[in-house]
Amino acid sequence: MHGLMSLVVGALFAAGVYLMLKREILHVLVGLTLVGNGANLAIFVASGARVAPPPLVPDGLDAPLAGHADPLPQALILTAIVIGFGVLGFALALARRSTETLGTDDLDRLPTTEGQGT
Amino acid sequence: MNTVILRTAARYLAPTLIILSLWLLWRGHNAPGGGFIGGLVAGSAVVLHAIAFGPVAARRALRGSPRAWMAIGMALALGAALLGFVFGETLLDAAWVDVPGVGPLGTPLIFDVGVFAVVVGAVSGFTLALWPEGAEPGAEEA
Amino acid sequence: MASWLPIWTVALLAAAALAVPLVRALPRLGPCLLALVPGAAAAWFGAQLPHVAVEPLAWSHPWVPALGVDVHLLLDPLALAFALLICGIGAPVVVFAGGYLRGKAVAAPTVAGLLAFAAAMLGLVLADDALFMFVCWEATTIISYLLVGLEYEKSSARTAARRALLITAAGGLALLGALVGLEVVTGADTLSTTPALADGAAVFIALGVLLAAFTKSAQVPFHVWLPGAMAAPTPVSAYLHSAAMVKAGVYLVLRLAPTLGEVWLWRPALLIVGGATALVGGLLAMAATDLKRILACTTVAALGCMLLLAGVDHPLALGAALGLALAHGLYKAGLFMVAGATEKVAGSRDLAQMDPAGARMPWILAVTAGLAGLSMAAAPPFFGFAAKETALTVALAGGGGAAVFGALVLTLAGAAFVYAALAVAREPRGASGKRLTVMVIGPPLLLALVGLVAGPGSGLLGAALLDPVAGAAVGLAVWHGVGVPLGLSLLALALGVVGWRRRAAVRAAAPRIDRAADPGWHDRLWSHVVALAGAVARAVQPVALRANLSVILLAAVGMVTFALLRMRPPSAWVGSPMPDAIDVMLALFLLGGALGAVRARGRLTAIGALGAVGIGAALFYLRHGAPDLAMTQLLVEVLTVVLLMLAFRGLPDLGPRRTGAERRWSAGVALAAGGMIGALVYVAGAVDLGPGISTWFSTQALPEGYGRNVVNVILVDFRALDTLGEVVVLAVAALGALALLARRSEAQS
Amino acid sequence: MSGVDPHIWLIAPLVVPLAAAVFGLLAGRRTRRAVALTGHVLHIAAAAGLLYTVLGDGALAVRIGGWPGPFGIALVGDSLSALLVGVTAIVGAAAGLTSQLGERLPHPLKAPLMHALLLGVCGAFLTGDLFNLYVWFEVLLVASFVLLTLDRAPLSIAAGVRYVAINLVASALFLTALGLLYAKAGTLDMAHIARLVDGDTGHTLGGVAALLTVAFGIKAGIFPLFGWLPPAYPAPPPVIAALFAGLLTKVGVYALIRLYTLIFVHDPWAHDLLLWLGAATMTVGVLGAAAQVEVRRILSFHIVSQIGYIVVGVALYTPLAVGAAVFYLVHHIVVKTSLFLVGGVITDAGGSERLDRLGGLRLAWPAAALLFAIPALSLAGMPPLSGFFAKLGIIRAGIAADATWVAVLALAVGLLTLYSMLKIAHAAVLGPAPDDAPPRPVGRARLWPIAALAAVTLALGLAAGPVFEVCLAAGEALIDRTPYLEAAR
Repeated sequence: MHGLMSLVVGALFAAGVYLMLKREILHVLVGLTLVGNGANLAIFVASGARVAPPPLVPDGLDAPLAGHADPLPQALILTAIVIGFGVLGFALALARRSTETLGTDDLDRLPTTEGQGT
Repeated sequence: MNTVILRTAARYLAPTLIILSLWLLWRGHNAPGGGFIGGLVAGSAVVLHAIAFGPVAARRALRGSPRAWMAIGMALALGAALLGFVFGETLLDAAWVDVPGVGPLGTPLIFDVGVFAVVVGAVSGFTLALWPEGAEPGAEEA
Repeated sequence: MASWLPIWTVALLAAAALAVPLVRALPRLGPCLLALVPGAAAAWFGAQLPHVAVEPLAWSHPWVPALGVDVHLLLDPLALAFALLICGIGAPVVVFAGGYLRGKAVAAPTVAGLLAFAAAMLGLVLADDALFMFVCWEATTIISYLLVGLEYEKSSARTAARRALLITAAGGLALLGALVGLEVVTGADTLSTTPALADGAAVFIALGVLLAAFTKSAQVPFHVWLPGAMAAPTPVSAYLHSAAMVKAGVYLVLRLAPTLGEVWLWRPALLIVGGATALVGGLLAMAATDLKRILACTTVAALGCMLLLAGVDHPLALGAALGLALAHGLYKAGLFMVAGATEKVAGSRDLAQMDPAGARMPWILAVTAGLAGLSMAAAPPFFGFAAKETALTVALAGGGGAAVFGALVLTLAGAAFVYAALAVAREPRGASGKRLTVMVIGPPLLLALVGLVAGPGSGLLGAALLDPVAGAAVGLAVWHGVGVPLGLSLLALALGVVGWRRRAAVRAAAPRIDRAADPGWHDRLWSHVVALAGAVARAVQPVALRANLSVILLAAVGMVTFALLRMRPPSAWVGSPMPDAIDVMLALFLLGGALGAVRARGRLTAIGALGAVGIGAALFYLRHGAPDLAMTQLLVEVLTVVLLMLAFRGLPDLGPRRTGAERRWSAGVALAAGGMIGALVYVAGAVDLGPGISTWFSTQALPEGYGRNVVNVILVDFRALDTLGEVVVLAVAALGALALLARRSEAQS
Repeated sequence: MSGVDPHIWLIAPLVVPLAAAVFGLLAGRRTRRAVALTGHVLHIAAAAGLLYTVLGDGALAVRIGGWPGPFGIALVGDSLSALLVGVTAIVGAAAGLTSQLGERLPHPLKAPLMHALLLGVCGAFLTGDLFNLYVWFEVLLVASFVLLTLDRAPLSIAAGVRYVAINLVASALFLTALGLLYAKAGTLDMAHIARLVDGDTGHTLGGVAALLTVAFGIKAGIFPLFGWLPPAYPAPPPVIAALFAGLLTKVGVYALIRLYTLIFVHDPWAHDLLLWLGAATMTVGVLGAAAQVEVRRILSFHIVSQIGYIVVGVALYTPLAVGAAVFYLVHHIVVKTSLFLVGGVITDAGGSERLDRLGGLRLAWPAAALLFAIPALSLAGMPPLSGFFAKLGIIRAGIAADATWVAVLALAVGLLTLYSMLKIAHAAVLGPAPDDAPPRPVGRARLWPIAALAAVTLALGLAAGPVFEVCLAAGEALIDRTPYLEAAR
């Protein structure tokens, strides 16, 4: 399963990169989100994902069931998901602002300071 | 989309989501849930409200600006972190009180409430920020 | 006594700091008062003459010991000779500057700069620590840059200042490398304890030192900065370009000759470069008609002679070179001031523009010019003559081809000096409009008289200064008897006079001489550098974001691939179960989502495919024991889709805009990047390094964290600091989004 | 400072900016300025306390929440971290002061965001946990995103799009590498990882090391990953650009230093690669600078070039070299911030970024001209300013480590640095004003923070002895590793 999921993670990265190399800002953002998803899955897969009971302590016990899933990567990924969500939200606002202000969603037409002195 | 059905659904669904989010927040320490998940659910309620009744109504329903939610949430989290100095030895040192019948209550819960508030503020902030100008519901749109 | 050494430097710096207000308040008295500081220093150094040869004075103070930069000062005969030159000429120049520039805005900064320069130069010659010497060396470079370009509004002044700075700074950097190398190789703390080197790294060290000396002392082909530097106010030229800065290179060679003199490169380089410079400088001087340019070019020639002598393989060569340096400082500073005074009364300093039938100069100016000129022309019994005689004697004693070459060069350069002396002293004509003040004519006259007195007294001076440097009796004297040197002196005199007679022909050849001597290599070199820089800038600064991303990703792929290839094949793998049907279905679902996003034509399809991937990931998390993760992923995915729809609603969809080649390139980069990550994740399945820390969290969650959801306990307790940061990220991002899209009316609320 | 638990000094540099940001958000229009300035003052005090404690007592660490190592997150303060936190507080205050003094009505988010940025930077410098480092990176990044685009000018927005996209890629690569490292080592505590992988890095973790190098290298702006930097930094308003220029790339450099002195220390190949990358970075950066015609673009390419020197210092991996790199970092943060601040003054006064439309500053505004000269000469490595000792350290270390070619290259790059500083000086400061329209002084109060930073670079040069002693000790400690590992036990 590890091999299969390595393939999936690689595919998510490849798809994300392919989209990021497009000119339209929306596709770039979708690509970045895919790469983010890929990174989260990579952590999960690399740290030994398998079908297992969740890291919850059942009533009456003082530790999760034997063979439970590793809680630490879950906490890390959860943090990363929320951070990714926040950053994506800002990026969306930026994309919208950029399209409105610059009148294009074409990344090849972004102005730079060179030759634009007032 | 039929606005009447949507509004009716939202009128009942949004409060349900809020209650659900509070429940997820409360039980999060012991079962799946917590400040993040609760906050996301509550934020979804705001989004739903906005889709049904428009951003102005959503802002009103929020009882305070997203910025205030986030600032207060961060203040709560920071306060909980600093309480570690008062009751313990260092930053974020958890302090617990065993309340009979309820169970242990402690600074991590305050911290989680802060997280909840920030997430609510952030989700509604994104939604209101991205809401297209002049696109009030009722005006026909996709 | 030794503690006076730093005091003089500091006093000069303090005088520089005071100079601006003082000169502004007291335009006449101020400079004279300030000149007392270098004057007193000169007197003090003069008083040390008898002791220093016996026992040098040393003073130390740590600065940055870890880097070998400490303030070790040492007053030995060599340092003393230069200190006398710096302070003794600094004092009259400061007075002259006050008089010459009186009433001009640049007067005060010029005086301040001259004093600061004297401080730096004094530090340079007193330094016994290689790197402290370098600090002072660079200080002289910077101060001279500021002084040369004092009138920066003129584009010629800026160009000249930049050229001078770039050439001398390049030499400075070579010097820095050489001196650091010297310290690292020898491990010596001070220059005076540095042992002699002969081979190995010493060649590179010698090369760096020589480059520094050649650039600073305006040797061919680096001489091109000095004539241009005449854009500086005349007092600056009188000091920096005669007595002080340009002598730093000569000083450096004399100082390091005991250490590096045996390196095979050293003497031939000095002989050839110094000789060439002497000839080129002489020719340029004869071709010039601007008084300051004539003087600048004779300075180039004189510096060439000094370095040429320093390259002669004879025990007394260094002493003789020092003699030339002293003589040159005395007469050249005076002559520059004479040029300034001439410009004042004649309204021009260009001989070509003066009326040949115009009135003669005031007698006092003519006398001063004559006295200093005679010293330059090496006429007996001036100090210039004594130094030149000694130089010729030593050069001839060196023996071999080098001796013939040296003597020839000195003679020809001597002829040029005679020519230049005649040009400066005899030719200027002009209507005398203004009177000369004492502050303008007094200082050069004083120096010229010193040059006259020092000639007969040169025996004493030589015994006190030159002999200790050479370690033997150099024999500086006015009268060396009848011999080859005297013959050569007379020959030079004759050649100079003959050349003067035919000056029209010489000047007619001026354009060709100038072109040959300065073919503009420096400007061309820099234009090549700038062209290269432009090409590099265009190459590394792609306009398109995609190009940036591609470079980054390909660099990552390259580095990771190489690292992976170097890795040992893992000895064991963590057991991983075979995928069951549900795993395969989930994987296919995720792959399908990814493919859908790639192939999506419209926005909605792309967003939908992204949502599918998110849901697939959530299901995957749920199945593998991560319910919190699954819930978060699902909620975030829903919100992401909503936000994407909101953000792009109402914006036109312009469809695909990539060419086929671009698509293929993107696909290639994407496959490489995906393959790299996939391989890394796969390789991570090899046996891990330790037991890991996660068990601890599971067992401690309830007893220590009072919670049954281990993930939540980690988030709000064990690793709450992460969460605190994350909350900040979320809040800042949302605030940013609100600020970006706030309607104009709300923007400032 | 007896009687105070020394660990408080590790926490204070984080709590202060966080509190300043939160209170800044809550504050009303009248109290905002007071909150911002108080935050900066307290931040400097906290950082000074940390520096004093670390230099006096050696490296110290605290486990947040009181959880034992390696499970809880550690904050570790060694000399490197303490120095960087100190200089961060100083340049942060300089930028904050400039914003508060120079702008009539700063954007209400500006001060809180600057504090959030400082929080992220200080967090990154202090944390001893790899994932926590990721979180602080994100904090400072997202704060920089917002600050970059806060004025909503077209150029800022365009620069923001590029900057966000590239940094998100870097973050994703960092996150992936982090996960892979955790999968291998089963821990996130940097000291713990260092102990676990001891002696066996190149062969088991090579791929991860390469990925982390790329992720940090993008942020640090090293060759060939720096393409995002030069277009990004000239876009935002001067104060923001100054803060970015001073701090952001340095966090990436700091991460590289930690990585290559704490964890991946037994892989000479990686250090060789780093040496070549550093050499290429300083050369390409300075060539890029020499070709530019706009003030802040020249300065931006110089950031790249200077980063190269620091990377070379790390790659040479001797106590002297690493110590010199530390000194270089401190020097560069100060000088680059002041150059961007004064560059903003020049362009605002002249009304253009372009060199051919500037001029006459020396006559119109001599104080501003002087305050340009000091950091410019320091950057060009002129003694006795701090830049000279920084460069001297790298060159000396290069020669002493038998990498003379790097030293020679560093010297040549120094000449080109001087050349491009001259370009600005001649066009904007010394040369005549275009069309005889002299620059108009803008906000004279803006010069005070610049003057303070100029005093710092002067002091760093004149007092280079003791400062370099500290940096050298930091270099020795970084190579030795024991102080860090002992403190973070």
